[in-house]
Amino acid sequence: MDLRLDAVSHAYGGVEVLRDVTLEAPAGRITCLVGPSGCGKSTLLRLLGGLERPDAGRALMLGDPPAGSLNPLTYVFQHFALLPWRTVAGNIRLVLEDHPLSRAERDEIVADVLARTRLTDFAKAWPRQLSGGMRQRVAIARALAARPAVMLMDEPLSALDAQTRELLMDDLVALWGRERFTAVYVTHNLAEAVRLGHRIAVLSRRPGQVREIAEIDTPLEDRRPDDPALVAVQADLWRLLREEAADADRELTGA
Amino acid sequence: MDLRLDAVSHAYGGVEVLRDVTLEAPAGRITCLVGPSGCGKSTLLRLLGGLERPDAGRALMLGDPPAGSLNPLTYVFQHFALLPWRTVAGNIRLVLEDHPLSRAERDEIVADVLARTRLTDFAKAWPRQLSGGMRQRVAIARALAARPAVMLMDEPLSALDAQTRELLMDDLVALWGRERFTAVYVTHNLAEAVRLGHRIAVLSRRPGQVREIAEIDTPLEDRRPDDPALVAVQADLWRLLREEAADADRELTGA
Amino acid sequence: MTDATLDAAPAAPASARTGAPAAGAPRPVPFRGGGFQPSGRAWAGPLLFVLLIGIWEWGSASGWITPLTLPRPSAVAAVFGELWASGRLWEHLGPSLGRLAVGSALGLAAGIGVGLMIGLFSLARAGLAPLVAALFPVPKIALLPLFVIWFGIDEASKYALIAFGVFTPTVVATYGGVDNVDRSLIRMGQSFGLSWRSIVLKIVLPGAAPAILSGMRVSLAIAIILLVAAEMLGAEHGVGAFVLTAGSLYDLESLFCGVAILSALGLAVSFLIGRLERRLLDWRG
Amino acid sequence: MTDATLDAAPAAPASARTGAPAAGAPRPVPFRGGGFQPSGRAWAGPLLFVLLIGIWEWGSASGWITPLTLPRPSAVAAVFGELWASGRLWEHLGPSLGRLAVGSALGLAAGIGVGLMIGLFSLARAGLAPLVAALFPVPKIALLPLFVIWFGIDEASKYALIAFGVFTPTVVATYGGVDNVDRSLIRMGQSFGLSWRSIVLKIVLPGAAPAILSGMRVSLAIAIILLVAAEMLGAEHGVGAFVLTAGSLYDLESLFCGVAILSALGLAVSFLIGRLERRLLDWRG
Amino acid sequence: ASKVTVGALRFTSHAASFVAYERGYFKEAGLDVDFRFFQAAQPMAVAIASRDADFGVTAISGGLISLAEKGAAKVIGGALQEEQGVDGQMILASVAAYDQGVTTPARLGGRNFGITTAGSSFHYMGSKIAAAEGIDDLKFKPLQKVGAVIGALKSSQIDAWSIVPHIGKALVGGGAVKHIGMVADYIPDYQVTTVFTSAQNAANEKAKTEAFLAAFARGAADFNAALVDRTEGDDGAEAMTRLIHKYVYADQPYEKASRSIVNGAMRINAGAALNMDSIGDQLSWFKSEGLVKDEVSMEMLVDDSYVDTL
Ligand SMILES: Nc1ncnc2c1ncn2[C@@H]1O[C@H](COP(=O)(O)OP(=O)(O)OP(=O)(O)O)[C@@H](O)[C@H]1O
Ligand SMILES: Nc1ncnc2c1ncn2[C@@H]1O[C@H](COP(=O)(O)OP(=O)(O)OP(=O)(O)O)[C@@H](O)[C@H]1O
Ligand SMILES: [Mg+2]
Ligand SMILES: [Mg+2]
Repeated sequence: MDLRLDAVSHAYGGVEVLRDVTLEAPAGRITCLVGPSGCGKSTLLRLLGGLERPDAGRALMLGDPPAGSLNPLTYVFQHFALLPWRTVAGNIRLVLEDHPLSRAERDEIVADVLARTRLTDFAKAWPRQLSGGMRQRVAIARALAARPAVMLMDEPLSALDAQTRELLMDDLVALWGRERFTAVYVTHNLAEAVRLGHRIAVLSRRPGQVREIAEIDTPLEDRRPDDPALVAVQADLWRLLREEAADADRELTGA
Repeated sequence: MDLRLDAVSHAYGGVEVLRDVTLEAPAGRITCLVGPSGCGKSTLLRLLGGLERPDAGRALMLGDPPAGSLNPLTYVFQHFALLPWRTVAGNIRLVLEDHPLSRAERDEIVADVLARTRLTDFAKAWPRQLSGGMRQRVAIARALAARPAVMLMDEPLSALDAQTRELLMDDLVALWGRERFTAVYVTHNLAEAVRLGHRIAVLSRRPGQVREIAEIDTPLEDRRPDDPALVAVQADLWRLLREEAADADRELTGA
Repeated sequence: MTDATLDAAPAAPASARTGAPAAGAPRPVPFRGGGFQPSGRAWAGPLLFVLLIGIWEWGSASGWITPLTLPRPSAVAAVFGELWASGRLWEHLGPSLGRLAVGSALGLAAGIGVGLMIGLFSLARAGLAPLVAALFPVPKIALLPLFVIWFGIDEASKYALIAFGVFTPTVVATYGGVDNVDRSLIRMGQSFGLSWRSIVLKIVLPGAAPAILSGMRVSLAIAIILLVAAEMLGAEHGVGAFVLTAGSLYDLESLFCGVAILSALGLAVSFLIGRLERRLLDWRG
Repeated sequence: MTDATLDAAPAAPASARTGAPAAGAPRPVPFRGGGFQPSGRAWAGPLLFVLLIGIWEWGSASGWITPLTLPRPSAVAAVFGELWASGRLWEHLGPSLGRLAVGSALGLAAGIGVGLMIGLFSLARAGLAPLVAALFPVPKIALLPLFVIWFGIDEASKYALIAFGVFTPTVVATYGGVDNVDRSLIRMGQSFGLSWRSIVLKIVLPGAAPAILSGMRVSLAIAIILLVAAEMLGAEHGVGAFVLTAGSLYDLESLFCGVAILSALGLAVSFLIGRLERRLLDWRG
Repeated sequence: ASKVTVGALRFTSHAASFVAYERGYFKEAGLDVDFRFFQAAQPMAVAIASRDADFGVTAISGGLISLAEKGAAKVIGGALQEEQGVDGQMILASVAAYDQGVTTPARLGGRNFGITTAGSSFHYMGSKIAAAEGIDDLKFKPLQKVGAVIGALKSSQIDAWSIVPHIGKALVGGGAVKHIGMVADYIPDYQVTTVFTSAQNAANEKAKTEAFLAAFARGAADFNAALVDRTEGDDGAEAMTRLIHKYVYADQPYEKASRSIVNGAMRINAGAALNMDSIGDQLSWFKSEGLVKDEVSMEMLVDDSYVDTL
């Protein structure tokens, strides 16, 4: 299933956040979204997932979600959004409880996604006992449990420390290698975008507009941090963004 | 003025955090400290600055701080530690108020550090109005106001988004270029360490021990992210840390 | 088994499979957000209020609310009008406001002082915190006879009673506030060599101020409640005395009028604290 | 002027200059951390308590505390011993505990219900929140005569009074708790297509639970305070009635004994809430 | 037998009901009586209005008159009355005031007089005493509870008070206060307490009300004979005291309690007769003080169809 934004504009209380954005997220590929702070990346992702209604334009699903998908459009959030009062397994079970599944089916799905993310040993742990990286792995396991057609990931690594980020990036590459999931992946981090994205859409400052879409053909598995081609793409993108990032940084808010 | 840790060990309530660490931070250079989560980097920095007393060993100052130094050992914190109830200028003035300076002298110092960090226009802003990057610039200005002999920086960039991090790294390089300050710089981020460090000390997992000390001779101003030599150093360091970082990530806490 | 990478897992029956060619027609993404942010509709409050009063008035007029059960709102309003016109309103409000002001000021000062001590010193915490906890559930009305002996039946006992009632919640709010001051700000102060006094005055106190102010909302509401108890003790004038007299004469109109005045007083105090908060805490934006 | 980079600044008279060769001898870094974490010294609480009682006893014995001012602690203890031995303690505690339990349960249930409604629905918030704010400072003792008319002089009026007192703080605590539930968790629930009911039951309620429980500490202390007022209403047995009788007979020993029982009751309730918190909120670690 | 709830305070002045109950007069009148005990007269009046109790005995207060005005309560008989020759309510002064010269009620000018609440019987008595002595600046201090008034008087924070003899004598005996006069000298034939019931009972339950009053009057007669007129001898007095001790000062030893009980013995009107003049005087005083509405009439307050009027 593909996702498409069709000439979408959006404003919050008079402040225009997105202007006439048209964008496609093709199935089986990771579409990265980069842009300076406050340019509307998270808003765009909320529009894609139906958590927000666009002021103008439409968010469209093209094609049918795979059979058995419990929640076709599934988020992975920056700050994990785990319920602190549920264990790891309980957090995953949460998203199954409103579906007509037998207890055994639920347990099976939970066990399956825990195994696929190598979290089986942590099923009974509380979120507070886990490091940030492990928490995000739990959130990914929870997303997988809903058998999504598209994963909508809002800076999934930016709350993690640099070393954990590296580890999780490797995990995501490996996961994509096996499951070829579809994703829209928002990030500030150009290294991440260049490492994980098949397509990279660059947004301008607020109001966010698509400035450029880069395609990277190197297979995910073969991308090395020191690959000169990738380093060059990253440098290009940074040139595109640097001025805008600096402007966004200097902005006063809530004055 | 140099700083030295002399065979320092430290434990918190029976948990050994640092074991026999000897380390020198020479004047006029930036000493980076990298290591996996929870290996005792912050503890080490607190010992260096006198915020914690070592169980064994000593933290020493070698030589005299420069004349006129108000606070020889000055921190820059990860989460900025700005008082939300004081404006930018008020936050800087805070660290001068306990010293016998005239009002005019104080105002002059504040104006001076604001100018040096290009914050003059923001003197009257509240911290909440500033982006993370600007807040950390204010914290750096505050540190400069105390005329430190050594700056102790605990992951000063890790609470910022990737783009702002890039911008602030450039700022720090430029600042060092002009002022040649002494610093101990703790980070998780090897790219940062390789970009900013003259010496890079690698700590092992808890209990933290010095595993390796790398020296990088390329002048800060000349370091480019795509410099193959630096990329190689970074890859070496990551090889050294990867296993330990993965172990640290999987640890249960507060069980 | 504990290798926490995702890659080596056996391929499971994942359904989010790749590249299925778009078969169905484009459908809009269904909306499922929004809600859980109650707000607005400022008209509903006054409306409900007017509606309630209206029903009540009508019930009283038509007789299914007997005057023994509830007074008629218009009769209550008439009592108020008469109080106002005759100037007796001020005769009662004046002393009450004075008692509230002095009593609360004493209680707040003592409470913030003790709360700070508990928040800052181990010895004070260990010694005083349990004592305050034990004093909290002591009913002040039960102690009225003692207050008479200790402080007499003039203003002193009224001040003391109100101050005592304000004291305990203020202590709890203050030391809770001090406990919640971001320790990293305190470490920052120490790292710049600030004196203990500076740290307390410039970091701990302002950091605890929001908690202290929101504690004041509760403790001043308690002060108003205690006004009635305080004016049990030989007060001839005062809103509390007015309410008590009305109660003992079973004069429901006056009773409700007095209660409404106290409630309005409570809302006024809460409004003033709101103003004070906006003033002192404008840095919160 | 607004170019927020650090590099182009004119070289200022910074003192942190480079490379000064180490001149002086090595000096240890001075310690300046620590403090601001009062804790421990659990002995100080009981010690202070014993000390206070001791001084008081001695003062009473030696005569500089007159029996008119304060009763002698040992005499208070004797009253308690006699209450205990004669079984009259349970005769008073039993009914009081029953009233507390029923009244608080009613007040908590209604308060949590209304608080949830205010926290979830715009209309309820706009209509009910101001009403609750207006009810907060209403002194319950002033309404005693009305409670008799409305609910009679039997247990019903006592339950109602306590429930009314517990109600308002519970409402405020509950909707404050609901307001503070992390909205991102709610958005998460919506993004996984959870039903409204599931979101309220599995996300909003557990998220508000800590605030509700800590509100219970306050509201149950208020319930104990109101016990005395409630037992003004024609109660023969009950700790409140005991205290009131003692007060009207000016029997300070019994008065203090009763107050001490109420205070102990308060501490016991607070301890039980602590246990409940540890049980329900063990996920907080 | 019809069920009847009688409100009572644990005071000697309520003894007539206790006697009627203990000696079976209520049963003989076909009433199945249940006592409800109150801490103060005011809630008892309200309880009668709310039909939680059927009959009660209390002083005429502003609250009772208000309830009568709202059609909720009626005075139907008389109980305690001041009478020359029987120790009645006493006027007390604090030691400090006494030492400053307040040795008779005539010297109360400018002094503080303790009352429980505005519109209480204490307020009436103080006011009448002041009027009789031509004092116009006596200040009334409402202290809500008898206990608080006692505390304030003992510690000389108020200067004077008037109170029933069993409390007054105990206080004077303890030396904490001084006795400066008798209420009976100022308000002769003062109808101190009355029997009252709900208007509903008075109007529609004639038989029950009459039965109650008859039994109550028998109890009163026994009480007067044993403790006021002392025609039953010491044994009779002792038996009566023991009976009353079951209800009054029950948690004190008999020896201590009996003194208070005997001290408190004031005449309860024979046949529960009502002194209409005294009641009329009280009502007009309440009106003149603005404590009750001017519209209240004797008919609203009193149903005089049940007992003899004096
Ligand atoms: N619910 C909202 N109500 C009002 N304004 C909003 C809301 N959500 C976002 N905004 C504003 O819209 C703009 C875009 O926000 P958004 O979170 O989409 O940006 P972003 O690109 O995700 O930023 P960041 O990089 O900081 O995550 C910002 O200026 C933000 O303040
Ligand atoms: N005040 C303290 N009391 C008890 N334990 C502490 C304290 N401070 C730190 N620790 C523990 O000591 C260990 C080292 O902590 P420290 O903060 O120095 O590590 P770190 O290397 O800075 O970690 P991170 O990379 O997460 O910042 C951790 O296990 C931590 O839980
Ligand atoms: Mg965002
Ligand atoms: Mg750290």
